[in-house]
Amino acid sequence: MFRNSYDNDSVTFSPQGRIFQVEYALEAIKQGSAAVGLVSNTHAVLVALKRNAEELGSYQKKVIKIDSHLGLALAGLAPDARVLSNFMRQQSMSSRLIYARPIPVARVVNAIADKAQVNTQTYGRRPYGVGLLIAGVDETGPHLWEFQPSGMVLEYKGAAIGARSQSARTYLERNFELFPGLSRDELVVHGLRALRDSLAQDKSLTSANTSVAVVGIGEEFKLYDGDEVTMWLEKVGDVGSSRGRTEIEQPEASGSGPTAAAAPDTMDTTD
Amino acid sequence: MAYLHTANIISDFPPSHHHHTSAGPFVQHQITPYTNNGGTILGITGEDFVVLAGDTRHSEGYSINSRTEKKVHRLGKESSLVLATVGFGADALDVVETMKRAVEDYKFHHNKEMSPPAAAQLLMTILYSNRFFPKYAYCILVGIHAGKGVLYSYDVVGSYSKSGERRAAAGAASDLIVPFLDNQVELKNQYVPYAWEEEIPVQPLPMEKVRRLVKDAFTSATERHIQVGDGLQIITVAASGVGWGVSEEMYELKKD
Amino acid sequence: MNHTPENWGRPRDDIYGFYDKSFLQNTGGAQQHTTRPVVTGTSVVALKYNGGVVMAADNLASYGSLARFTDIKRIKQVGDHTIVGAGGDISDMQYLFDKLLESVLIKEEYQNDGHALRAPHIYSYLARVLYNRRCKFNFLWNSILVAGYDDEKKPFLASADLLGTRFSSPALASGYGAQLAIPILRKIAPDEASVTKITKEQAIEAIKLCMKVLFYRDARSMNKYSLAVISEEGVDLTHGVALENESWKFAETVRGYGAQTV
Amino acid sequence: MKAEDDKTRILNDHCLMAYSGEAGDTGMLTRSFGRGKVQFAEFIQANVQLYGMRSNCTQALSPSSVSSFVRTELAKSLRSRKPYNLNLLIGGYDTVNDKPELYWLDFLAAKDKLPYAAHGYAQYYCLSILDKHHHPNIDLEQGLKILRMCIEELDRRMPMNFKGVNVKVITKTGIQDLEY
Amino acid sequence: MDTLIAQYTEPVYDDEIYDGEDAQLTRISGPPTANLKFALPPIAQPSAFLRAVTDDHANPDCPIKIAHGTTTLAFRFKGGIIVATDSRATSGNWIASQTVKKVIEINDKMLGTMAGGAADCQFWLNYLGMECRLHELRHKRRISVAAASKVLSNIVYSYKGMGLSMGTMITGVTPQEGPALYYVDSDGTRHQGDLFCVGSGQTFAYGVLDAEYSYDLSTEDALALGTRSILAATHRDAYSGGYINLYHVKEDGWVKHGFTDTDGIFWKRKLETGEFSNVTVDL
Amino acid sequence: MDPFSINGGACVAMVGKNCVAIACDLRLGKQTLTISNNYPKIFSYGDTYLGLTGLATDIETVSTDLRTKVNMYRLREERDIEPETFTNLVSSYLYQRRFGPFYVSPVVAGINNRTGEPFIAAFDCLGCTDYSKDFVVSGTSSNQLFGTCESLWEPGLEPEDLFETISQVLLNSMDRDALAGWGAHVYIITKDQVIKRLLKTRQD
Repeated sequence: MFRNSYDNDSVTFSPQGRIFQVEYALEAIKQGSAAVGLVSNTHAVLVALKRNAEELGSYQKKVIKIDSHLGLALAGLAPDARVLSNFMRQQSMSSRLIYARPIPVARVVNAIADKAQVNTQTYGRRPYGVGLLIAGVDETGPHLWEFQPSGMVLEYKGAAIGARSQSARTYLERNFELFPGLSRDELVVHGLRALRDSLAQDKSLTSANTSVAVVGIGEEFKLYDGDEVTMWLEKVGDVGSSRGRTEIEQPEASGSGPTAAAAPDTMDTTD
Repeated sequence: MAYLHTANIISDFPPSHHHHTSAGPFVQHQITPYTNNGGTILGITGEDFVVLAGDTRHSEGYSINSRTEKKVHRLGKESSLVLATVGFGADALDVVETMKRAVEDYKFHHNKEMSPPAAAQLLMTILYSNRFFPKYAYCILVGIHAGKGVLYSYDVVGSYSKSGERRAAAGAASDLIVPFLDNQVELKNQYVPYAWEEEIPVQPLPMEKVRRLVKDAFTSATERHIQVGDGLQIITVAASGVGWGVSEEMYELKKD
Repeated sequence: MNHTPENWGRPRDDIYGFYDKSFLQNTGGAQQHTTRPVVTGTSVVALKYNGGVVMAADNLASYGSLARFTDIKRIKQVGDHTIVGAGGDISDMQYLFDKLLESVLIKEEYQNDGHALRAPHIYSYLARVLYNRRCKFNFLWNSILVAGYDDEKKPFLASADLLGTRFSSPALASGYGAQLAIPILRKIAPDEASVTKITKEQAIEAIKLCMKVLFYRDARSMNKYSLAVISEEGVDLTHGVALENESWKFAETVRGYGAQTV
Repeated sequence: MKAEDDKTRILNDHCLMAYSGEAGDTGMLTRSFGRGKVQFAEFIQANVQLYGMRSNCTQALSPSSVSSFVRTELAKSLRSRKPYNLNLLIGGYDTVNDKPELYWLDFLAAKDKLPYAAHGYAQYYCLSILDKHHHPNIDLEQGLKILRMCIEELDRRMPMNFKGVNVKVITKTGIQDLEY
Repeated sequence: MDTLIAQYTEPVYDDEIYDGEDAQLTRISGPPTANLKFALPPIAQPSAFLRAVTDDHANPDCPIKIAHGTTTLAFRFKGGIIVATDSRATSGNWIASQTVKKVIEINDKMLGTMAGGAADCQFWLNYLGMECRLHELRHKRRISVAAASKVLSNIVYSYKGMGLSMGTMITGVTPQEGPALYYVDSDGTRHQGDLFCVGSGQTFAYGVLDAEYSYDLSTEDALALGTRSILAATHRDAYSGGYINLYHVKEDGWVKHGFTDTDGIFWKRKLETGEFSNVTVDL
Repeated sequence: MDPFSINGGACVAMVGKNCVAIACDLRLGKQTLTISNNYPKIFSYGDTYLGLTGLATDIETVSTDLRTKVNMYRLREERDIEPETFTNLVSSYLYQRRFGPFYVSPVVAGINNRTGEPFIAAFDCLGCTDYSKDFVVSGTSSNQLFGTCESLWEPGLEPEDLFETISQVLLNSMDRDALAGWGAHVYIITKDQVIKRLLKTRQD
């Protein structure tokens, strides 16, 4: 019934030196819909794919604003993300109150990293089941960090988390040299293209299921939803998923690929 | 209910009250935790706008600390709320910072701006929570609510009128300015000429009349009160269509 | 609660005890004489100039009327372009400088992420500490001036005192400086605009003049002081600067001071 | 009513003075000053009578003159070593102008002519009754009715028990005692 | 568990500001009084300190002057309860406001009057309204006036000696009590009665009210008597004045009878019925 | 208790175009309690008018003493006293009590008969004189009066306009002071006539 007898708590190592609870937590992130982040010399962008449990339901919130210079995109257990974002808001507000200074992005990211790590070393506590992409701007410029429930945080030029995020990462890896010099809108479009690559078969990016957040030097963190994102979607070109298609992705390729049974996204509702 | 012992300080250095000269846990200082940093604030509402003004002199006793300390603060970039505080500078700023945090916090939790009546009630609770160690700060809070200019003024421990007021002044020279406002804004003691009993009905004042009154009030106060002068800061919040606009102007006041 | 007509609603003596005025000792005036501060430092003087700030504070620590210590450094550098000057109780100053500021700076550098605390941040932190202690009736008996550059690289100068009172101005001075030095400094820096017309040399000269006037008139001052000049290059902080062209000749002209009877 | 409780003094045919201690006067203090109050009242009484005798008593001092004289004496005493601590009401009938007058003086020697007046706690309770019910042209009977309302109110609201009142009426013809 | 953890994890800000209890001083997220945590100066006698800085009668130039002074009255009669107050708030000799609403609507069936510290009354009567609502939710029936006044007196009693200043009348009509009137003040005193006048002008109001009060007054006369009593107090008491708040509490709840300026009523009574003969109209 | 705020009261004087105005309230109170609503605080000495606020007993004492002195002056000089002269009299009279002062703050207004110049002045309780050119105030509402005068007064007002201005100033100031009010007298003094008016005011 148990895969083995080492995954009951997060303080017991398996013989191979793994903490299964943490790995399971990373799995939980993969069940959430995809989120992509990328950063240029002047801006940091977060794009995310929103899911709705059923047609009637509203879309799950994927991007949370922490402060006027800082925000995050989440993938995985949304309530865990809410708890972490409230803590980050406290830290950020206190920095403004005590030092009259917007909190440096690295500081708040390290703060939640410490918080998360405790859960991987204390009996009776489970790791957070959510991954975060934290984008912000401080006096040292724009930054993009990825946070994982293990307590591992790392700064990236481009990053992607959530379902099928590997294909988004592949896109980013192919294009990240371009990012530094890009304009704000070009950066968003690249983000959306990376996001599109993580779409399940015969799904496509629409203004309903796509969230975009932009923060830049001299530009406050702002979340764009609904028809505010259409101007970028139009520039993306083919918004449909390329999965199951044979030819290499052409920006102007049109028509939809053959349909294939998409894996049921049971965990979606957990975003 | 309320803690009475001195706060226990976790970090390692010795509890600071040990090296006081007198015995016992409490030390009776001769100093009082308040001072008066002078200055005056004034708010007047119009039909669909509200003006909140304050001088920029910060003084203590007979010394002018600074000629450019602003007393009127916006509580959030996207909020129409503007709070002016006057009295003891440290408490005044602390109230403003507490309100700024609360307004920002509210925006995060409710994803909409705090409405002026809600902010007014919150400010009362903040002030009243210090009922036994008052924040020596007189507050005037203004904003746009349902397309109308609203204004609330407070005493030091939080008493305010829920329905708001048309105008208010507070601070060192408020007793010079308020009777002038009674006469010119509420038209008190003014009767329709030759109609023996009929008081002139009170209508909201147009913008330029309000600005003239504010400038007159502060030039008069500067003449006759040593703690008022140097600069005049006026913030105007005007409803425009569904939203509202905020503008700030600075004027000179006599520096004597 | 009192029910007599003229005293209605006020506290009653039999419940609250008689009115005790001792809580209102210093209803006004900057200088508060109490038993609490023991070894004290006198004024700190500072002036903005075009592109920086100059600050000075003498090296004396008085024990009442005794010139107890003569090598006290009352200006501390707390970052590449930031300095803090403190007057009032020296033990509290040392606690502020050596315990609080050091630990804050160390923690900041320890992060090693390219961020550093500048003047407005240090000022906000110190003002909040002073205000917090005031709210606990456990005052840090000091008045501090923080100078440096703000986030837009413009000269920054602000003051905070034991009550947590905060203000900023092109020319600032604590203690007797507020009465004696400010008029001198405000002659050349009446407002923010005039700061751009003041050169570094003019600022230093004005500050030196203030230190001389303070030495003439402040009985708890000394003719050796620390002088800090903040410019783009950084902080030039020198201690033990001797007072220049000190001369007491003016004493004869002062009626009632010295020998003359007329 | 025993005689010595009568805190009034007849100054001349048409002028009567009533006195009482300052509200804040505790019993203990008055004993040392007690003699003072009666002594002051009689001092005034003697001087007014002296004036009457001296100017071949054709013309008695008018109430307003008496009140000015009393006020000056009180004002002198205010800044003396042992100031008198008593409040006064001076009622009189001005035979020359043919109208009654009532003067109110407090222990600080503030003075004013009033249609109705009181001293001590009675001010706080009865002045509002008098404000409502008094008119310049009421007759003696209506006046007594209002006085009764005032005394009932004092009886009802004052903590001390009321031993009774001494009522005097001053008219054109002179001063009479009135059974209450 | 948490305290154990707290020792090992270093919170981001652990120095002078964030040591233990002071954290709440800077990190005010929820409304501060939700948990009724009053800030207190940690000195031997906080109430003596508070009196030193706020008693403007003992020391006219004390720094903080809290709004005071008032006249309020309420009386029961066969037609229900009349509640009347003035509308002036003074701090020292300065008239801070002439338009204070001194009758606080606790709910549509119960009123509270404000006398003494304006903030104390506003806050605690507002708080009482909350407690009454909770009572209704817990017991599925409206709280009696007796219970409501008891709740308030218990609350203020717990703060006795700390400096609250409040003289309030709780009035309302309930099926089990009929019209009920209670006086509660910040010393914790609580009396039931038919007629109360409270405030610096209470004696003047008593004067007029007692003289003509009877349980069988008609509603119209009762309203007039209430108004006239307040007018008497506003005339003689320097710390009362402004407008007259007039309410009539009946079985189905209270009815507001206006917020009328004493200026108009005074001159009407003087010129028409000849009252206030002490006020001159000729040179 | 501060002797200047036991009885309460307010007085103001203003200069207009060849005219002066002086006005006072009519209240005599003892702290909260109002004793009289017919207690004028302006006394006339020929064409010179004196307003006195502060402790009622000293108002009576000072006004009657000055009346005696002015009558003696009139007998000696066989003319009425000029405002300027009267001001010096008041100042020296008050200074005699330097170490036990009268608790009053006097205000003088009048027009000099020879020069026709309007004249006003104010004093502290020791006689220090303030020869103001625009307006002078005194009493428990002095802050309010300063504020309203400073903003409502303007130079060169005609007598009737001066009457309107001084009335608005006094009324609005009294209405914000608990110890002053209950009626007001206003005197408009021009070269050839003096108009005295009783104002209908709030009585609360």
